[in-house]
Amino acid sequence: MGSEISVEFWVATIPFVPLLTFPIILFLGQYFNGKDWWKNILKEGGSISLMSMGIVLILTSMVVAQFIGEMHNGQGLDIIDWITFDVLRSDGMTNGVNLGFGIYIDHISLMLLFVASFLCFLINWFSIGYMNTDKINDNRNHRFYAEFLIFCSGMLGMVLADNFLWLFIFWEIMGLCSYLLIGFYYEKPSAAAAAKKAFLTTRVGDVFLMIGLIIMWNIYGSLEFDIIFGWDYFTNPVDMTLLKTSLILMFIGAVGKSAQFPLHVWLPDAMEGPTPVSALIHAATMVNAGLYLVARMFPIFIGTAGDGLVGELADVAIIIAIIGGITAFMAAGIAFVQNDIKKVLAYSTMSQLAYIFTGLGAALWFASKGKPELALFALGASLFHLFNHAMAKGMLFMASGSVIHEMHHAHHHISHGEHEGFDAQDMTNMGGLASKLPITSTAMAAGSMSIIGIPLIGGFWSKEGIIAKIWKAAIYDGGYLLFIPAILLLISAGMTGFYMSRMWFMTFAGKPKTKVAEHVHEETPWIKFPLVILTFMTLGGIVFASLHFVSWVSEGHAFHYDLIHEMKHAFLAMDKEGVIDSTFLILTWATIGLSSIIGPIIAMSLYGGNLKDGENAIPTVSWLVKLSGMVKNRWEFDNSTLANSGLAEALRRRLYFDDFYDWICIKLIVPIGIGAALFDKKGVDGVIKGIESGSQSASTWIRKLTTGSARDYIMMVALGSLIFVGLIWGMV
Amino acid sequence: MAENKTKLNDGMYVIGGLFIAISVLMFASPNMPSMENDWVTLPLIGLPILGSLLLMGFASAVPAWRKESISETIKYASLGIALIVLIITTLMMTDILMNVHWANITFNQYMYEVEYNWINSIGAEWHVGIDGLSMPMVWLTALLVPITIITTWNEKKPWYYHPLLILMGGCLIGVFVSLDFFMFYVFWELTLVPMFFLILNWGGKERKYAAQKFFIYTFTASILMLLGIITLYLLQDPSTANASITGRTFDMHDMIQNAQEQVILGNIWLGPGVQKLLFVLFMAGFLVKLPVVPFHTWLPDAHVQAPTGGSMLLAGVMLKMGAYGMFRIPISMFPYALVEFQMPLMIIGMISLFYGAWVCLGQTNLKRMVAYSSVSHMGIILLGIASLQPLGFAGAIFMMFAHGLISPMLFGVAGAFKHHYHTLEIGSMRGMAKHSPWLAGNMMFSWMGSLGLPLLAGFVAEVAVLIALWFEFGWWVIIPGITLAITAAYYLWSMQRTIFEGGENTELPKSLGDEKPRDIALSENIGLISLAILIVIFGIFPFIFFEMMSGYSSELIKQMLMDDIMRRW
Amino acid sequence: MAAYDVLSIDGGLKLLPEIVLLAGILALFFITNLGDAKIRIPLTRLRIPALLGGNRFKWNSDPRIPGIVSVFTLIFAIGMLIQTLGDDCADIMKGFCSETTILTTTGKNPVHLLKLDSFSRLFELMFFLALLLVSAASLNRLQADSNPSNDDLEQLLDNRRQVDFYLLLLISGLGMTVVAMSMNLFVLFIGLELASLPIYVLVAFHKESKAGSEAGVKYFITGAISSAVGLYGMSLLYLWSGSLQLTVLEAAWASMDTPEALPLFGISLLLVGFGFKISSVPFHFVAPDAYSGASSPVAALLATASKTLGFIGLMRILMIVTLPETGETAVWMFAFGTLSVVTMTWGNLAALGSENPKRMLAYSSVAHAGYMMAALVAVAAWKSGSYTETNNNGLMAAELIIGAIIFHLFVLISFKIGAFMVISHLETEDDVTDMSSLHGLAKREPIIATSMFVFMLALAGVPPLAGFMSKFLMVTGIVQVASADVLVNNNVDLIPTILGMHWTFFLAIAIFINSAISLYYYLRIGVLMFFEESSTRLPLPKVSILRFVIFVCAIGTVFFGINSDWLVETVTNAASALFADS
Amino acid sequence: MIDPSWVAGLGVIIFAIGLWGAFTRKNAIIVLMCIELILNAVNLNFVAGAAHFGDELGWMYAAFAIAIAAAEVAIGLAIFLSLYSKHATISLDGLELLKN
Repeated sequence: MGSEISVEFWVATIPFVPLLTFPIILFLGQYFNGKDWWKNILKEGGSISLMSMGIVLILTSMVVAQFIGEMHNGQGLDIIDWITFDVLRSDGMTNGVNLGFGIYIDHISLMLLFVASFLCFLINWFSIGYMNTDKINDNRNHRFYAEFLIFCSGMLGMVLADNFLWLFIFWEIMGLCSYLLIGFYYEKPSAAAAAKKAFLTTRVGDVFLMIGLIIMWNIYGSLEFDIIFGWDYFTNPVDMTLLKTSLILMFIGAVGKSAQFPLHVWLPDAMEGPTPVSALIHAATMVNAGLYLVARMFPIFIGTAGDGLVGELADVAIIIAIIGGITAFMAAGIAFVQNDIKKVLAYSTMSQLAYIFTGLGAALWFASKGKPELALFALGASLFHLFNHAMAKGMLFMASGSVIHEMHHAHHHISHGEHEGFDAQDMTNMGGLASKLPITSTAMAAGSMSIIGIPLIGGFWSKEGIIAKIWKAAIYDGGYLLFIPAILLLISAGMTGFYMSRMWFMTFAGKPKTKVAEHVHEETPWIKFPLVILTFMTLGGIVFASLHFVSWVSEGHAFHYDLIHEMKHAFLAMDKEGVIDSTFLILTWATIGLSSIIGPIIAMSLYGGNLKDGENAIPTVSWLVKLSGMVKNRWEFDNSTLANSGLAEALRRRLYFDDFYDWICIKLIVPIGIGAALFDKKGVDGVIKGIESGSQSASTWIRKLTTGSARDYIMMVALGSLIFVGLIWGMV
Repeated sequence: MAENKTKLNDGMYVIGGLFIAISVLMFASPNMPSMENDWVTLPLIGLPILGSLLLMGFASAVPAWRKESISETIKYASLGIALIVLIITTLMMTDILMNVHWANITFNQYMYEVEYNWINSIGAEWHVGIDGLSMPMVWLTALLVPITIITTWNEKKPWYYHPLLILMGGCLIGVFVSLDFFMFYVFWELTLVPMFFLILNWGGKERKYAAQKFFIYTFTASILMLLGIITLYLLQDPSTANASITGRTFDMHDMIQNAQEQVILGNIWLGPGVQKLLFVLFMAGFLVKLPVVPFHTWLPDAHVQAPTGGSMLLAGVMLKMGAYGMFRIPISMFPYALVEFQMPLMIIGMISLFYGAWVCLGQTNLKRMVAYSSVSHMGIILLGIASLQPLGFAGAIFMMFAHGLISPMLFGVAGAFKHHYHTLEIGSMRGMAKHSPWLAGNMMFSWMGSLGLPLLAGFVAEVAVLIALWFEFGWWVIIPGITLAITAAYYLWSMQRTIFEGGENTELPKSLGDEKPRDIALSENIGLISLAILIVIFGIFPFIFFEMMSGYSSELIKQMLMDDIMRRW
Repeated sequence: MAAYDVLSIDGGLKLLPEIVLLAGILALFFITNLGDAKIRIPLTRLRIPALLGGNRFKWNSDPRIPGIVSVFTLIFAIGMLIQTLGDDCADIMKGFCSETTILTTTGKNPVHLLKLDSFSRLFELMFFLALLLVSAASLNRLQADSNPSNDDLEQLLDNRRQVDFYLLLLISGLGMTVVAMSMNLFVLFIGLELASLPIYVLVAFHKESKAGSEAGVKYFITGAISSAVGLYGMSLLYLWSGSLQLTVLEAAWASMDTPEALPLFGISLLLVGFGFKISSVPFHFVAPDAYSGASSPVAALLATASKTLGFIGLMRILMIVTLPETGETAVWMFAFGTLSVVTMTWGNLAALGSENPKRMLAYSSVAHAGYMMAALVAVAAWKSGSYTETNNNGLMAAELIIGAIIFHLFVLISFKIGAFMVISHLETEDDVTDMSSLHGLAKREPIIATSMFVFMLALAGVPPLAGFMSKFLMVTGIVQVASADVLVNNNVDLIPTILGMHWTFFLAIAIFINSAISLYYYLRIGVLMFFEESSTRLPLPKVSILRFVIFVCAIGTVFFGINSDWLVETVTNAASALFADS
Repeated sequence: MIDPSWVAGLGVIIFAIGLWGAFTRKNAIIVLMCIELILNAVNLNFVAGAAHFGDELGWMYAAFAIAIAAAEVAIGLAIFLSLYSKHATISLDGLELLKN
């Protein structure tokens, strides 16, 4: 069943490297906790884990190097027949069907493989600095690294799996690790609750995903990519309604995993986990799983449209795009009012993932409408945004981690251990950190710009592409419903500009708002290296863009460098023939204006400001600080009316989604459970108890008939004679 | 933590080492010892039963004040017997896995088959054999008994407790290998006796009530099965070939063959109404044993009151007797009735699954919750059967096996919790992860296994059953789907209230009194972790057994059910 | 006139067991009086002066001597019983296969009054076994004098009371053998009276307690009335047919076209007499009183041998006399079916809450009577149904059922007597009036408690014990009859299939439901022994013979459950012999 | 010769009186006498039957029945005596030590 080109077997070993390493760390850690060598040399497991991730990175690089050339088709390799069985249908028994594990490599999985292993490695590096220097983590870091490694193998396995079932299996493994790591500080009730919320919410999605998979298995008789992607709909027609249902159900799974509306509530809470976890799992990798899944549906859309079923699956695409648009807008709105630095990033993640979903929606729309060219471009743009976002958001979280960590240390330093009532993550406690945290502030600036889409920086290229494609779909192809996501996305672009800038300026610009913020120093080892690397990766977006990353990731074309074309395409909306599309020219500049100019300027006017006198930021960001100071001086305005309005309150309450879900759980689900338990005890078991007590009382009653009086007995004998006579006569 | 570890004697290490050495030798040697002798099943049953009776007799002869001094001897003797059984069973399994093609011992074809006249006058035989259905169950039983012994190494009054466990194991293996109705029924009821004593003597506060309820409830159900057995027995054609006074035998092998011949001829064996009647009678026994809603209420009581080892075996193997019986008898013999009763079976399965999960959500007692989760999971087995698909059957059989690994761990953990914290209330404490990290880890692992986490054994079965269910019933699959979410909900909720939280003001159960919370003892940990390893192994490599289960199911359907299913379509 | 001349006795040597029994009775009388100048007439205070001797020897005034004599007599009788089988039977394991008529009138219509065959021999064996166990168990139990406060040495060494006890036992045994052999209703009745009258006395033997005499009176009065009513029924039968010979009655019954009042009344009233013996509802009321008032060995005898007597009578009447032609319905079928269900349910329900172990066992005994009655009903159903052909061994369903009843009566000897013996053992310590005597027995006497639990499970019918086998055989018989037409009817749906079964199928279900109910109180005994705490942890007084009897019973209970092959063949042979009589 | 049916009819009356008396009277001795009445009814039947059928065995049955009745009386009186020695009464009504 594999394609003609076989993939080297060792590719399959990639997920197993961390999988085999984690028990070592877990058991060593459990037994040697507190030993000096364990703490200092092995970094409580961090070194082992880092080595393991290093091996993974090397292996991945080899794989990427091998397959990076022209590769238009995915390559699959079956490894084991996991379960084998027969199927009984009305036309007889089909023998030897199996659900097996194998690996599947194409450009998409290569890209994600690289992203995953690269970020895993860097974040592991970062963790050694971040986790091991914190006293609260004593005696439990081995757990962190072990769970981290399981997660990595889950992510790598999911990317490599050659069928939807194993994709789902690794997906769930990631979910477990996410749960464990969010609940890493298990003694904090909020962390425990957040972990539960995350697992349950994604589980709800997973249930739908699983049902979707089951339906899909029923449609194709297999879940292998090779078979599904190569399906011939002419010769083997399928039930399109069923297929549509299945895809929608699978998308619900993706919604849960990627924290989209309406299953988005878990992601902000998930920030209870350690910051490296937020960086890796809840920003850079795991949340991309949903996107990956939807991207994997792409060939189905292409295939159905290619086999004449044009537009049959368009509804699915519309749903995906609309969900994406709503989430992008909603999350951006909520991000306006967050003061917790990680929460802002979390909502930003949600919003950016929604962009990608919308882009994928557009891609699927075009695909189902039989326009593979446009579809591939949209797909490429979405995946490119995925790449950029992963890099940028991973870095942003690490940078925020750095800020939090240093804030924490400073607070410790000042308050001598008393840490009641101080929130190291609250941006209202920060301010003016640009001078104290030069590398962090630079990295954060680069990351924020990438997310905002400041021209030429990483995220710009991809976000521009997504917005253009969704508009194109809306305008040209009669997908009037797609105007909803198109407009929402455009507005969200401006909102992104605002809230990301707000975050940066609140943290780094202006005067320190608390005493703690004055005493911050960037001194922790191991933290800076990943930030620097990722800053370059983020800023290097222009390189990837000009290498035609988009067409590589969507079609497997080899890289070819053409910066000028890309620039023309991006800024002038010029196509290959050099024709400028005026609509898109306007659209492009509207986006740039909203996101790069209006949004940041409003943020600067509200939250900007110069540093304390005598302090200077690193040159890479000092211009930003000064600019903000300038803008603030000129255009500062009072936003308290807006900030105290009902809308802001609603946004602070996260638009009441959490309240609503809590209400459902507490008022609906739990009472039903308790009611069922009560019914079981009183009702079902009550019948049994009733039989028991009933027969007991029957026994008492019947024994009373044995009165003890001989005369009664004699009478009974006489009566018995009569009964005998009567019954026998009666019979006759 | 060090002072809490139980000191295990050298004997434990010797036995463990021997066991590992033999196992390694067994797997490593190119010429694996082949179990040629068909009578090999006899020691599997006889050794534990006789051994335990001897040990208990010996113990009762020792005066009370000296009993402590023999307890170690008896523990090691019990463990030794259990391990011998395990080794023999493992040899049989590897023998089958390596040397025999599964197709040869699938439906109604048996290995190690022995027929020996027992009660000649009524045609009851000592007829045993092993096929693709019973092999996993036999191995599971042989495996669980030593694990249970180790896990509950420090139970009170070990001179009776551990022999009772192996007695239980012997009877259970007897159920799984017997191919004669009479023998099957005898062992079926015999299993009640050791369990009754385990609950009665080592159980919780309400053990008296629970032990009686358990015994009476399941006995009542199984006498309906006995009525079925008798009816079926009498509806055979008397033959002079049989020496019995009625001219009939209890031979399951022959009866399945008769049924099969009729199926080949296109007839309904014994006629439609009779098949239905017999199906109902047999199912009555098996469904209560399984158990299904609304006949499940004995289970929570029995589990909550049973000692750890008792509930491990009860949940691990005894419940599976019901499912095993369904496959062995009604499904293999009454294909017509099975197809006719497909819908009721499915509905009962759905109710068990769904209702069980909801009830779990409302439980405050840990063991009770786990017990209801068993009810819920047994619903999946029923659904697999109702799907009438090879995959559904295989999934149901795998569920028997997987749940047989997971539920002992669940109960082992619950028992350890009770043992160390003296309570079973969920939410009576916070932060177990801090006080007892190993216990918390095991607990979390077992719960994750139970809620169907992929790569753990339970998932395979669930996926298989759900796929098969879709084939047959389409959108009904939503209900199991919702149940999966509810299952996750109750486990996670309990986890939050037990393992997590408890940061600054640690909350400990009141029952702990002035004691400091402890972690589990080494012996408990060994047992639980070995279960965990098995759960992972069979989660990742289900094909070790799934292939044979699948082969069995396919053959069963091909040879018995296909015509009926086709007819219905 | 020649008409009145003689009864001829054939094959007198075949009566060796009975002769041994008689010899034992005489021995009891003589041995205990040896050396005494005044010979005491048993059962009285009368002492006849003899010319010889002075005081008794020390050895024959030992209280255990009568018991030992009795035990050896019974062992010897059993030996003789087996010995007399030898001639005609190639293989003794095949059962009791000889057949000899013993007592025949030589009048113008020579009739066989007593007959020896597999049936009667097996029952004799059962009676001897039951008596043997009871005698052995009573060896150390009886007090020397009715007034225990009188601890004079001579009184202590007296064995008068024991002589009375064992004499009554052996006489009763003699009566039982007559019942087993009789082919004439009246002879059967005489045997029954001969067996019963000593048992009335034995029930009241415990006269030093108020309960003992009360139980004796109640049991006597009720028993006497029942047997009088039964006898009256018999006399009606005699009025109708002019003979009480079973074969004659059978022929008369078969030739009766329309139901006549006289025989029907006769049969009904006769059933009352036997109904009392088997303690069927509503004649069972006195049973719990009698069991709890009498000493445990006597109660054990009531529950086994006495019940067996009743069933022999019922089988003779119902199976030989009144069994209709094929296709017709037996007149008593409905009455017996109803009563059987009522009996088993009543017994079980009453036992459920009973707080006195002996009363509980009595009620359980009632329930067991119900099971056996249900099995008898199935024979009638067999006759009325179409399923009368024999299977390959020439065995009819009816024989299987009767065999099952005999099997049950046989194995009852092991576990019912065993259970009473355990209580008897408890009584060596203190009176057993409520369940608390059983508390914590397992801690005091683990083996005894385990044996008791085995007896209880056997009573409940848990495999692989003997009680299961018997219940299993009975239900098999019932179902065989009930399901005869089910394959012919070939209904498609479930409910018509069930309704298409003969209604005796519901008797099988009733038996099972009742087994389930009964399990509750049987298990309760186990719970009390293994769970509850007793006030003391001291073991019971050592009475080795009693323990030995208990172990023998326990071993028998297990043995006949696991290896019942021989017994099943034997009982079915006996059942064949019963039907061959007709 | 009297028609045996008259004898048997008398037997029925005596039987009814006996049975009625047995469960209406309190005094144990009177109950015993009622039992004797029933047995006498039996005897009448046997005698009537023997006469009617000319069956010699019938006479024998009657004779044995008388013997049985005698034995029963003897045993009954003995048991009543022991009852009297403990309870100081022979009324059947007070005997309720054993019940339920």
